[in-house]
Amino acid sequence: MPNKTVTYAEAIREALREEMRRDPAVFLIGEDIGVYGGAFGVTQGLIEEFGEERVIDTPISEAAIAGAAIGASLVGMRPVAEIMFFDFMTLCADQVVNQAAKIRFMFGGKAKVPMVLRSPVGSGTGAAGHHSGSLESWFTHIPGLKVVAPATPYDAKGLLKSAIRDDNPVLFVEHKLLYRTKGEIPEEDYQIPIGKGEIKHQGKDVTLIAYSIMVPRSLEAAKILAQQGIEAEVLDLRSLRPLDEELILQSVRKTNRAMVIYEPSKFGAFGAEIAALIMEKAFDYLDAPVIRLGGEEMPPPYNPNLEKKLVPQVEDIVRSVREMVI
Amino acid sequence: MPNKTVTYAEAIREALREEMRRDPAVFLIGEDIGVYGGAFGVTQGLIEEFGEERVIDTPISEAAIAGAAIGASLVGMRPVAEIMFFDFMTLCADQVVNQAAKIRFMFGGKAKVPMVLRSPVGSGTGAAGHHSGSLESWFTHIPGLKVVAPATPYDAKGLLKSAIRDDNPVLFVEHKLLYRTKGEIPEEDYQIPIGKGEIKHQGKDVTLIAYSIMVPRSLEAAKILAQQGIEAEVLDLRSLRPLDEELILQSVRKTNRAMVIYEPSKFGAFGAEIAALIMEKAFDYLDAPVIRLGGEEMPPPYNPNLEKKLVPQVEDIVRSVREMVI
Amino acid sequence: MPTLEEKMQMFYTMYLIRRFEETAEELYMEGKIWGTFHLYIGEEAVAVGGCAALRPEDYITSTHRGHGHCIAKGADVKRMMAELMGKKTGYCLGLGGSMHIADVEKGNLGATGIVGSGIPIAVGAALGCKLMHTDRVVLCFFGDGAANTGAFHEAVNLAAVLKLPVVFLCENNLYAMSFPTRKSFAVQDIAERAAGYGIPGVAVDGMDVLAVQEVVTQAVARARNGGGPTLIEAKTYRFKGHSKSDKNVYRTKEEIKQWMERCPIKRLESHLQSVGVSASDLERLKQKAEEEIKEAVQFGLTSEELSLEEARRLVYAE
Amino acid sequence: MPTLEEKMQMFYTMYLIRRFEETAEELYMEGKIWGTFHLYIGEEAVAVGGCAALRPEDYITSTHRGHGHCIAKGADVKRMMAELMGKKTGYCLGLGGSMHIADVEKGNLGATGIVGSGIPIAVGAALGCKLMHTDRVVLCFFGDGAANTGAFHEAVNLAAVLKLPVVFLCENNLYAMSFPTRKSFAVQDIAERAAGYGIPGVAVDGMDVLAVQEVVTQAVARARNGGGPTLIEAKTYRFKGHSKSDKNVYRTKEEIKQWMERCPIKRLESHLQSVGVSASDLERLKQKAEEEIKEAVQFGLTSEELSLEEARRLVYAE
Ligand SMILES: Cc1ncc(C[n+]2csc(CCOP(=O)(O)OP(=O)(O)O)c2C)c(N)n1
Ligand SMILES: Cc1ncc(C[n+]2csc(CCOP(=O)(O)OP(=O)(O)O)c2C)c(N)n1
Ligand SMILES: [Mg+2]
Ligand SMILES: [Mg+2]
Repeated sequence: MPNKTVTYAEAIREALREEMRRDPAVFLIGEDIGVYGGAFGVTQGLIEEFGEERVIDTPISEAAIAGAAIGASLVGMRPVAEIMFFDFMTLCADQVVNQAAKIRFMFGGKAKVPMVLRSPVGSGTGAAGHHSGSLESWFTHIPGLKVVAPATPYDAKGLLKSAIRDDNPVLFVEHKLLYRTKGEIPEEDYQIPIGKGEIKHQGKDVTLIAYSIMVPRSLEAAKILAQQGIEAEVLDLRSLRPLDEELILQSVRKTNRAMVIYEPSKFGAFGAEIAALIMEKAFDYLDAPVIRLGGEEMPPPYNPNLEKKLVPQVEDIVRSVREMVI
Repeated sequence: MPNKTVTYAEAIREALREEMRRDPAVFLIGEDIGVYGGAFGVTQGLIEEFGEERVIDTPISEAAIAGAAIGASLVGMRPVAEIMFFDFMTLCADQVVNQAAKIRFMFGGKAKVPMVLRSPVGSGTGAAGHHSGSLESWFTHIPGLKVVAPATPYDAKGLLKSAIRDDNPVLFVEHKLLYRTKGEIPEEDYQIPIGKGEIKHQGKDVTLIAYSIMVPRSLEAAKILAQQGIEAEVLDLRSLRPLDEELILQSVRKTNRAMVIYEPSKFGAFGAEIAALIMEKAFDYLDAPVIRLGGEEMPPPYNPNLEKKLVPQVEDIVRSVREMVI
Repeated sequence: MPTLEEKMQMFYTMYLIRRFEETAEELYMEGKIWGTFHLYIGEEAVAVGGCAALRPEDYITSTHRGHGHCIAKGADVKRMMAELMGKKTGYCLGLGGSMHIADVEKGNLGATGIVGSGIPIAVGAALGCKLMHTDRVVLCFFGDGAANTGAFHEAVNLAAVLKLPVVFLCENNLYAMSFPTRKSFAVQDIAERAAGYGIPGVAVDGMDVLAVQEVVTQAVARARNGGGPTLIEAKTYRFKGHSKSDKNVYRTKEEIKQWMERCPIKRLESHLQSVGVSASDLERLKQKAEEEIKEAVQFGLTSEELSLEEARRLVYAE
Repeated sequence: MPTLEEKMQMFYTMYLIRRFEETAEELYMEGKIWGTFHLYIGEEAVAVGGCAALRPEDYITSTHRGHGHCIAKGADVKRMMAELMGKKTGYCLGLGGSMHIADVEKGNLGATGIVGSGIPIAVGAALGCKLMHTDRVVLCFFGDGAANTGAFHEAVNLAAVLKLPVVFLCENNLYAMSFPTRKSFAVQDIAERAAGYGIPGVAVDGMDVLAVQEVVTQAVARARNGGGPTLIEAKTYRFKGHSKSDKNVYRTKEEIKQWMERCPIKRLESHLQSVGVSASDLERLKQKAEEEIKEAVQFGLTSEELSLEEARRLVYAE
């Protein structure tokens, strides 16, 4: 099968385009996703192909965007809503948590909410406190939601297709710094199942568990560590809820050491779930405590030097692994 | 010093009353907190003493309530806002997370937001999916916020006083099933420092780490376990952010076993932070993995038998501890 | 104008709602229903007049005070009663209870415990109806309190600019819990807000089922023909407390009494008698309703409960 | 009516804002400023006219497009420029950047990156002013886009029912990012929304600083005297793209050109000349502004950055 190279943003756009062509129930809704093409250009060109009816620009009304997606999905549509920055998920949190996630259960299984909510997390663009947040941990805590956070164009496209075809509300977490990264994808239709992680790099000395932007950083770190004689295995979770427990445990049983690497502030983040889980289910295999390398306990600062120190960088990963292993 | 017996709700009311008498900058804002006295009667009688100016009923506008508290605190007031049910925190999440928590930092330390947000969590009242939630974990993840969750009338009063006098935004987590529980408090003014936990019951075999409603349940379980020859230490966190790390570690170093007990759905909750922390900092003291006993992975069901099974009950704690220790 | 038969049907439904709730209240006292619920008693004309303006395939969204909406949209009181009793045979298998009853088959997209949160969902359903090129309409019920939520504003505006087939029906019963509309609004009529969204606004006597039916019918026709949303405010009153824990300290006995004299059921009854319906015909309808309710109670009491295992399987769709 | 001296001051401030931003844009191109920012160029009359109606002890809340508000309320351009450069000498010590500049001392309660989120805060500040029995007023700036957020609705209504001393000043520049007001509103004037809250609404030419100053003065007087809030809509236009990454595909060159011809600075300049101010006097003011900006750049460039340790200590107050 012939492959092609695309960016992460293009991969997402392709998934949207192909799913919209395949299924007339799929439509897009969000702010500035039409002629503007989305704040990060992800939806560029789609309004030209599908028209204003299926690529719906809205006023600045995040709660209404999410609610509209929920309502439309209740009557048979498959909306893909965009929340321009993940920081704004706080504005539609009620609709997502109390409605999208609970409706099916509260209604005794008599309704479904097949919607996708796409939103970019992450710092590194100099946008400071209100446009650099990573609140994905919040949503991993909500029964009824699925949460995925792909790291590569290949996974992004495949996971978005699965998300659109899933009958549950799926939060699709993108990362701003990944949009322009490139990777290969096949020409044909494919899906990545939600709930499956992937070993992106084999190793035997320590398992680096990451998702989204921290996957390429961990791979980078693994390369450097390899030169120093440390063989790190890099596990990409891809899906945060449901979680691929078995893959994590398998890897840890092999390496006996794990480090969880993530961008959100360390305290109270989803990374703690991974660490706690490994302890609960693979305690006897652990040669050392599972270490968490997370973000600083502060809002994203504007100053670019501080901003860089906010979240784990390649050199931080290398240093922490060395401290752990040696 | 003479003591008196009050309910948890009365203890909160006393703290509010005394602080309002002490400091004219303190005022209350929320829905139905005036003549109605609050959905759970906590603010009963306060409008009679302090008038409509300092006990402000609002329309159903959670974002405006939180925003109004923030704005008032910026110009020198010390608002105590009530969000009627914790489920509705999703409606003011933006104001709390992006404004209250970040303003000080984003403004380079040139402003402060001395406000308190009180809100009740918890199931057990038959109120089903939208009025039984426990989303405190979310807010423990936010730098700039403090989060406290007292379990007794004594702690509730003392912590609320500290919260009101604190120059940071403090989330004060109450539990519906605690409102009518009773306990002793002194007649004089006192405070409980934010950030300090307490050993509520000494033991040597295992540390039960709890907060809010799970403290009385753990104490109840400890009594039963004692009869069975297991001496459980019950540690009440009281404050979730900042966390009393030292107290936790001390206890675990002594008992070598820990269980974290909480009401929110187990996955991705704050309890994972405690477990991960213990592993990171007391790994060599652990005889067994830290176990988490959390809520079911489902929205709160209406049926009372299912509702009871949603969250850990005394017998669940007893059973889990026995499984762990024996 | 509704036919006599249709009016008789409205009477029956209003009476059924009333008796359903009175019975539920008794069962609550007996401990057969728990938690809390919000009685619609006094407001029946709004639900019944509103739903009478719809086709069966149209949708509604409901509120925490939703029994009336649900019955008016055609629900089976047996399954509703079973739901209030937390039984597996209930609309939500006992998982939702009063505040979350939905009857998706009959077009009721559900009650909600979060005030205002149904409004964006109604708008989304209307968007779905439009995108699917159906001519279905969504009737969105909400209270005066809900009209002050951010969700109301965002959703009504979105519907207005997209010209969606939705009718916003505000049940202004003068209070949001204890907070009176005279304190929560600085305007006389909530319907005045419509102008700010560029849509029509109408206030109507919510104690008059025929008046409600008429204005909703017009708004529904407008919506169905692509004319976009309308905001209707029905002035009404709840005869009972806000919820089961309300001590009613915020309103006077006189006020309650005055409104109870305007009971929408008595009003329609008088009207029917004035156009020649016999007392015995009305009595027969009432008897039929009593029977239905009795059966419903029996059905609920003898039904089983869901197991935890079954509940767990309902969190996610396959 | 402002005195000639006051008008000269307004001219100076508008010109200073314009030059501040033009300079910031150049520095951005040179990589001395990064991230993104939102230029106010074209809208200066709104900030300057609005703030000219205030006393020094009054408050404002600002937006993501906040440079103009900040300067108009009396900020020091040195510390603003340092902030854009991320320096320790900036208003926020380099932690906030363009989108979060606050100058609490001068009464600017801060810009915000979350559209609409400043409105409830303005209302809260007004509540605080009232509770403290001061006669301070809060002027709340926000955009047309913000008028469609739930926060707007909840906050304006709360201010209306509590009769708080706040003036809502909507800067309608015809677009929220790429979304035109003709698509986001089904009404002609945003000011029409005021009626739904029971407060006065006024639309004003936002390219005319004197007109803005006049209507805001009236609204401020009303607020100060306990008359409650007013909603003012200033019709204006941004000459530049929405942010640094905007390709301007959603508006025509003609439209931009037409509005640029209505430049508020040129307009006031003509007015001043028509009342006898000499070209050289105006030139002198401009020169002074140039000097100030030059100094500001120098100040920013030579300032230091905050350390991580220092930043950490700013998350919580002691
Ligand atoms: C967002 C939210 N805030 C507060 C509540 C608590 N609450 C439940 S019903 C109610 C009053 C609702 O008033 P209204 O919309 O007028 O409906 P009514 O009860 O009068 O039918 C309140 C405040 C809630 N359920 N949701
Ligand atoms: C809640 C929220 N949604 C979306 C955005 C992204 N965004 C930033 S500015 C903007 C447009 C704001 O429009 P308006 O209020 O008219 O202000 P203007 O930029 O025109 O001055 C948008 C959509 C945001 N910052 N906040
Ligand atoms: Mg009401
Ligand atoms: Mg605008």
